[in-house]
Amino acid sequence: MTTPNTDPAPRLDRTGIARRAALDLPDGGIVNLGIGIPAMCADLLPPGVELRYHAENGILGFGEMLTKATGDPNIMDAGGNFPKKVPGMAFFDSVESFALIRGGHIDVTVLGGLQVSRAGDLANWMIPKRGIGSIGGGMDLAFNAKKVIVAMEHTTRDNQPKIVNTCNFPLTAPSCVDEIVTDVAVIKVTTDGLVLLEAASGWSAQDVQAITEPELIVADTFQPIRQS
Amino acid sequence: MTTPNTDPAPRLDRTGIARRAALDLPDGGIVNLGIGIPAMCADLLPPGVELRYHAENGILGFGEMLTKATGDPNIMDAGGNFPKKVPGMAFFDSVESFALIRGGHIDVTVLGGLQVSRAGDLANWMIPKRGIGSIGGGMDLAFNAKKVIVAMEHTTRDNQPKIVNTCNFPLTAPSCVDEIVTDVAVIKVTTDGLVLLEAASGWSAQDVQAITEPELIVADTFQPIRQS
Amino acid sequence: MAPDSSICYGFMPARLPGPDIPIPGVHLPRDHSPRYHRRMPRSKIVNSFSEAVSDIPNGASIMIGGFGGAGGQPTRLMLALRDHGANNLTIIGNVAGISMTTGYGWPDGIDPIDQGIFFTSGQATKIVCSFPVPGTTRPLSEIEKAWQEGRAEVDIVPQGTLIERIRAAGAGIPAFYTPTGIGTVVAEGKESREFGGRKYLLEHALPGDFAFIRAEKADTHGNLQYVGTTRAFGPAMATAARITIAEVDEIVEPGGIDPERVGTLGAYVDRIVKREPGDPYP
Amino acid sequence: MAPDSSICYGFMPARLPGPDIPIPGVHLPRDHSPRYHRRMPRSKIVNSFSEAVSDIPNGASIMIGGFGGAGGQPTRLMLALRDHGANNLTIIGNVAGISMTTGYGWPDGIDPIDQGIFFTSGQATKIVCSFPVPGTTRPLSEIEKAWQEGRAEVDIVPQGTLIERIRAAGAGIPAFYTPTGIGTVVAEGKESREFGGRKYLLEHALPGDFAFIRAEKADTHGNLQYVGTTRAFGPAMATAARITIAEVDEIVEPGGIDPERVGTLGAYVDRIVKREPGDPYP
Repeated sequence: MTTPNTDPAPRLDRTGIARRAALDLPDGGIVNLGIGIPAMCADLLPPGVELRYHAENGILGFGEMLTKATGDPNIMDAGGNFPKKVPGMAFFDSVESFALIRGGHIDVTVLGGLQVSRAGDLANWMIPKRGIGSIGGGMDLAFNAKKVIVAMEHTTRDNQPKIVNTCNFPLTAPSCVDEIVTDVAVIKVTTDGLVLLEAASGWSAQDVQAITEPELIVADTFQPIRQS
Repeated sequence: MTTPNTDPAPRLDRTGIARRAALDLPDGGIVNLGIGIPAMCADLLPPGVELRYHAENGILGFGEMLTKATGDPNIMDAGGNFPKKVPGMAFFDSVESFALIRGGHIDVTVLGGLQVSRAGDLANWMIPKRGIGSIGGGMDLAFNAKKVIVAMEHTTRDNQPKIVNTCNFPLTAPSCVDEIVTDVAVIKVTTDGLVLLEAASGWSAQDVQAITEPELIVADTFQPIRQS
Repeated sequence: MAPDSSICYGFMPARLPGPDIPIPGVHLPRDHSPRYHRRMPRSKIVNSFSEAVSDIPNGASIMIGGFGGAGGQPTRLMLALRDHGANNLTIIGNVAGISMTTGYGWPDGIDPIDQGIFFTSGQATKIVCSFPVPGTTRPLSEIEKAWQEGRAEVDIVPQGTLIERIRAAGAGIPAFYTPTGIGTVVAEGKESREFGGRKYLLEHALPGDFAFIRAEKADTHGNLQYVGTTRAFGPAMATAARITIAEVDEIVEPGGIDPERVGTLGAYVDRIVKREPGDPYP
Repeated sequence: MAPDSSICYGFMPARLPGPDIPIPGVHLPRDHSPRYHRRMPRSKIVNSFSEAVSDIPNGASIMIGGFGGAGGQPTRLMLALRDHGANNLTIIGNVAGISMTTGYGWPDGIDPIDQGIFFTSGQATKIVCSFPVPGTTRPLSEIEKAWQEGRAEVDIVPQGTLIERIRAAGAGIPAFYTPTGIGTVVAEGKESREFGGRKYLLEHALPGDFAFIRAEKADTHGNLQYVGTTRAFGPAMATAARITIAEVDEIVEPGGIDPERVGTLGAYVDRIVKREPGDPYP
C-alpha cells in the first residue's frame, strides 16, 4: 500500500504529540517515559499534575534535568540525561527497578513505536533490515505497565502507515497498547478494534483512515486533538 | 534398641562440644550458628581466628552480644539476642539474607540435631509426637551452606542413639551433614560411611560404637577430642 | 493433635490471597494479571491505626512484616486489626507466635504481642509462616493451641522459600525453583526438576491482600527508611500486597529521607500511620 | 549481515559460564552445585588493576557492572583486562557499546570507553546484553560491527530478564518464570507455561566467572557503598560471579561505611582496587 501525501491540514509536531500524551498521565502516578517523544511529556504536563518518574537504571521521583555541564554522571536516567537531585527521590539497583516494572507497579508508560497493530501489538525495538536491535527495558515496560501509551508519528517518512493490521517488525509485546497518540490522531485500542477518539485540527476521520491500515471505529465523542 | 548407660568416662559438657566445633570454623569465613550449642561456638574460638557471623534476620559481621538491658530491639540476631554495633557490620532484609544462604555464600553453618543418619541426613526441626514444628531458616542453611557441622549430644536423654541408620524424624535435609561433633565423638560423613575421627578422653572407638547405630569406620588418625 | 489436613508445608493458602476479595478502591486491571490497581491519593497519611485498618474485610490475608521478634513488628496495626474485628483471616508472617511464649527480644515489664493475638481472638483461621512452634521445652504458642484444637490451619514454609515467594509476588515472578526442601515433607505433592545435575522444587508466588510494615521513618510520598535488623520481611511484603500500610515513628517531608537510604519505595506504600511518641512497645 | 546463528535472544551462552573454566584458587564444592568456593584471604586489597585481572583465563565470562553509561562503569578494570589480553571472552553487560557511539553521559573532552573495547581488540567473541545497538540514526557500535563481520555472537535479553537471571545465579535460583517475552522472538525455543490464566516464559540463571563492579567506597571487609544511579547491575553481578572485583574511589577501615548503607556485602567481594585520585574517567 502506497499512500501519496494528501494531508488536509498540518500534522502536530513532536511537541504536540507529547503534549497530548501528557494529558493522559494520572496525577500522582508512577510513570516511565521512553526516549524521544515520550520523554518530552515531562515538560508538557497540565498545571497541577504531579508525577513520580521512574527510570529503569534505578531512580524514582526525579523531575528537572540538568545539563551535561552541571549534571553528575552518578545521577543519570536511562536515556543518559542528568536528573537534578530533588527531595523525595530514591536510588536503587536494577533488580529492584525491574521488580517494580515486572510486578505491575508502573501506572503508565509512554513508549515510542515503529508499528502498532489492530490488536494493540507493539513493535518498537528492531528494524528488520538492520538484523539486530536493542530490546533494553522497553519489553518489560510494554508487558507489565498497567497502561501503555504509544506516542509516535502516524506514518513512516515515506508516508506508510505505522498503524497496521499485523506488525511485520519483530514485536516488543503482543496486545499491550492501550492508546496511540500520533501527530494526527488519538486512538484507543479495544477488544472491538481501534477506536478513533480525536483527530488533528482540519483532519476528518476519513483523512485519518486513509493513512491507517486497520479499519477505525469512530467514537461518539470524536473531537479535535486536545492540547490541554 | 535400648542401651544402658555404661559410659567409660565422662562426656564433654555443652561448652566442650561447642569448643570442639569451633576448631573447624575457617578463619575469615562467613558463618551462621544455630541456636543452642552452635551459638556457643562464638565465644570459644581459638586465638587469631576471626569470623564474619551471619544471622538470618539480616545482619552480617556482628560479634559481642549485649544484654537485654543494654541491647537495642532494632538490632537483634535470629535467636533474639542483641549484637553490639561494631565496625564493618551490615544490615539487610530477608530477601538478601536468604539469597546469601541459598546462593551458597555461607562458608559454614553449625546446627543442632535431633538425628543424623549414616548418609548425613539431618533431622532437627520436629519431634513427631508433637505433630508440628518450626522449620525456620535451618532448612535453607542445611541445604545450601558450603559446609554443615552438626553439634549435639551423642544420645537422647534416655541414652538412645541420635546417630542412626535412617532418620525416623522428619528430615531437615538429606545428605547435607559434613561433620558431627558430639559430647563423645567427632565424626566425618563420607560416601563410604561415617568415619570416627576423635573420641572423648577415656572413650574407645568401641565405646562410641556402642551408642551409635551405624557402623563407624575408625580413622587412621583416631585421637582424643581436641579442645584447642 | 489436630487432623492431618490442618497442617501443610508451603502450599498456597486454600483461598489464594489476592483479587477475589473485594477491597474498596482496589480494582482489577483489564487482563486479570497480578497487577494491582492502587489508588493514587494525594495524601497517604492516615490519622489513626483504627482508620488505617477499617476497610479490612472478613477473609482477607494479612502480611505482617519484621522477623517475628521485638524489633520491626507493626504492633499497633496488629492491635488495631484485633480491635477492628474482621474474621476468617489468613496471617502471613515469619516467626509467628514466639514472642508471647518466649519474650524474643521484648523488654522486661511489657507483655509481648505477636501474631498469636489473632488466634486467641479467633479472628484468624490460617497462618502461613516458617516458625510457629517454640522450642521443645517451651509452652505452646497461641497458634499451636489453635491448631491442636482444630481452630486453625498451619502452613509451614522454609524461611528462605517464604520470603522468596513473597518477593516473587511483588516482582511479577509467578514461580521459581529452589533447592530447599527436596527429599523432605516440604517437597510432598510438589513438582521437582533437575538443573545442572541438582534437584529443585517449584515454588509459587505468595501475594497478600494487606501488608502491615514497620519502619523508622516515612516521607509523605511513602518512601520508608528502616533501621538495623527491622527490615526482615517488611520490604518484600510491601511489594506483594494490594494495600500496604506502614507504621512509623516519624513522618517527614520529601527530602527528610536520604535518597540513598530508601528501603521501600513510596510506589509500594498506600497508607502511613505515625505512632505516638514514647510508645512503650518496641 | 552476519549469519542467523550469531544472534539469539536470551539463551545461555554456548559455553555456560561457570565451573568448567579453571580459575586459580577457586575450587568446586563436593556436590558440584552452584556453590562457589571462594578463597578467604585476610586482605582483599589488590594494589593495581593489572594485578587484579592477571589471572583471568582465555574463555572466561566477564560481568561488567553499572547500567552502561558513564556513571557506575568499572572503566579501569575494563582497560586493565584489555591490556591483560585474555581472549575468547564472553562479556555480560546491560547497555553495551553505546557510550562509544553516543557519549551517553560521558563528559565532553574525554573519549568514552565501553564494552566495545573488547570487540575492537578482538578479545571478546560473545556478548550477553539488552541494548547493543544505538538508535537508528547513530553509527554502528563496535559490537554491531563485530557481529556484522561475523567476529562475535550477540545474545540480546530483555533488561528485566537479564538482571533477574543474574540475580537468580547469585541467589541459588536455577530458573524462574517471567511474563516478558511471550509471543516475541525472545520466546522462541523456550518453555512457556500458564499461571493464573497468564502465560510466562521459563528463564535460567546466568552466572559469570568474574564480575567487575564499580562502587564509591569499600571497607577492608569488602563491603561496598554505591552512590546515586551507579548501582544498576553491580550488586546482582557481585553475587553471581565466582570472583568479584571492585573498583572504588576510596578504601576505608571497617566502620567507614554506615551499616545501613552497605549496598554489596563483603561476603561477595574478593578483590578491591582503588582508583587514582582525580582520575578523569567517570
